[in-house]
Amino acid sequence: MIDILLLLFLAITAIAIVRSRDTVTAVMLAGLSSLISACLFLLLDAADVAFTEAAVGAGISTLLMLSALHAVAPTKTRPRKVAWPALAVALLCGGLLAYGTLDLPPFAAPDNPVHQHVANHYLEQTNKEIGVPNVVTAVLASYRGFDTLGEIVVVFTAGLAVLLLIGRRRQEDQDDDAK
Amino acid sequence: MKSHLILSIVAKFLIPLVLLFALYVQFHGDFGPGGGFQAGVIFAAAVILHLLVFGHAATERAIPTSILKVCAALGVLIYGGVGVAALLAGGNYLDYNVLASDPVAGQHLGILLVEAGVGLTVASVMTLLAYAFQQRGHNA
Amino acid sequence: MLAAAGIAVLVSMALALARALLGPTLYDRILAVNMFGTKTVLFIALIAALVGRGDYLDIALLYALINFIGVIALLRYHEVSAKSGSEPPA
Amino acid sequence: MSPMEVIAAVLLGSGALLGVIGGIGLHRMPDFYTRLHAAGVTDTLCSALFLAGLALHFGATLASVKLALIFMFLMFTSPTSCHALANTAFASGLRPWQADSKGSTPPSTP
Repeated sequence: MIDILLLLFLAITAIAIVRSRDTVTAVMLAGLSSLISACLFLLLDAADVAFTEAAVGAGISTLLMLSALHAVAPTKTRPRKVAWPALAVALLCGGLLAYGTLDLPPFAAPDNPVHQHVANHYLEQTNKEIGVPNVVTAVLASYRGFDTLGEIVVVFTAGLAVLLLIGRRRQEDQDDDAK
Repeated sequence: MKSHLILSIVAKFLIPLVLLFALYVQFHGDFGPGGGFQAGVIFAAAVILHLLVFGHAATERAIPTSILKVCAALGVLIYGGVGVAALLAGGNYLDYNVLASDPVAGQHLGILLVEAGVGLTVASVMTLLAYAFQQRGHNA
Repeated sequence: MLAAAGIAVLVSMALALARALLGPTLYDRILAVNMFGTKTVLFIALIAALVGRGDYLDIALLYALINFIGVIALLRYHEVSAKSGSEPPA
Repeated sequence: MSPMEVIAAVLLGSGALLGVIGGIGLHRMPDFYTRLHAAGVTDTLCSALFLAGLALHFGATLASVKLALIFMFLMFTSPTSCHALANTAFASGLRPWQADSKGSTPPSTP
């Protein structure tokens, strides 16, 4: 019951984000929707995912988006015209995805393929092989160490790219000021 | 908001606690929810609070950009270095079992180092981004 | 007892969300988002009590801090943009 | 129910009630500053009572310490953000609505 109510909140917030004419409001509501998703993840017993969603989605990305809006002048108005072809494409895609879920195995059934593959090995052997109580950490840092290395390189590269794009301009502006 | 006395007092009190909480999340990740990524993000959030309340010059004096740039690369280097260390010790890349005398201790050491690398890189990159945007805003 | 309190928190979350969507000024929205965040902290703490897992409280603790930083950021950046004269306060 | 549970239920109930009252106040009040009054004042006491009730539910464990920490953070951050909000709103030119100024409809925008 609670999840349905939270999903309703999420849907209302998503529609409000699309309809808001003010970028600051949109960013604020995006932070709210992340927070509601974090609650939903928590209800699904995924504490680590909820933690990440609250820290990254509701926290740092909202902060960074606000500071990015501060760097560019925030736009206030936008045409309220409905783009019918885009709406049709979005509805079609959503409908196809919803149709696709009909073929998925039932939610949380114990004989689902996802529970038959490596998950059992992780759950049963982590304590013996790694000795870490939190299985998520063991999977992220040890069993899937390569993936996390990839992630961290992505974060590093993205930061490098932003600094190359924005940091350089700053230097030139300073030179212009000096002249 | 430059002259908000209440805000700056509360921020002064709060920032060390947020940094402490970030360290708790970093090193408690083995036992509860959390880990390097989240800890880095919380650390960066604390720095951003400092940036918002005390301005860019004060934050730059506390944590200079040059150090952050080194730290961002250092985190990736630590992560990759653990992998190379495992190679040199006779295992596969990122196979922590060979890092210490017994496999479980090796895994503990490996996870600790790897999480430290992740936290360092994430915290530095996020702070650098906030600095960059803040400077652009002052310029505009 | 916990379930009834949970329903009350959800009701106040819904009221705050409605105010965040209705506005009318940006400050009303920020106030409502702040209140929604506080209520969510309470809701997460309540889930932790219902499930009986104390480590969920880390998330509530985190959000109590992040919420404050977010509100300060909203105010700070909005104030700067309002002062520069590029737009009137919403 | 043990006396502890009764106290916990009373605390939780009054906290939840205050939360709902704050939410209603957010809609019933005519302008921003009165809404700030409704939400900001109830928010702090609501979370204090609520977290105290939950702490009694958890008993003397690490969880209660964490609840006390959350309470301490909220106790500092919630009034501060309300203060900053009111200050910024006033500085940006939003004036409080007064009953004798114009009819019963509050100004929606400054």
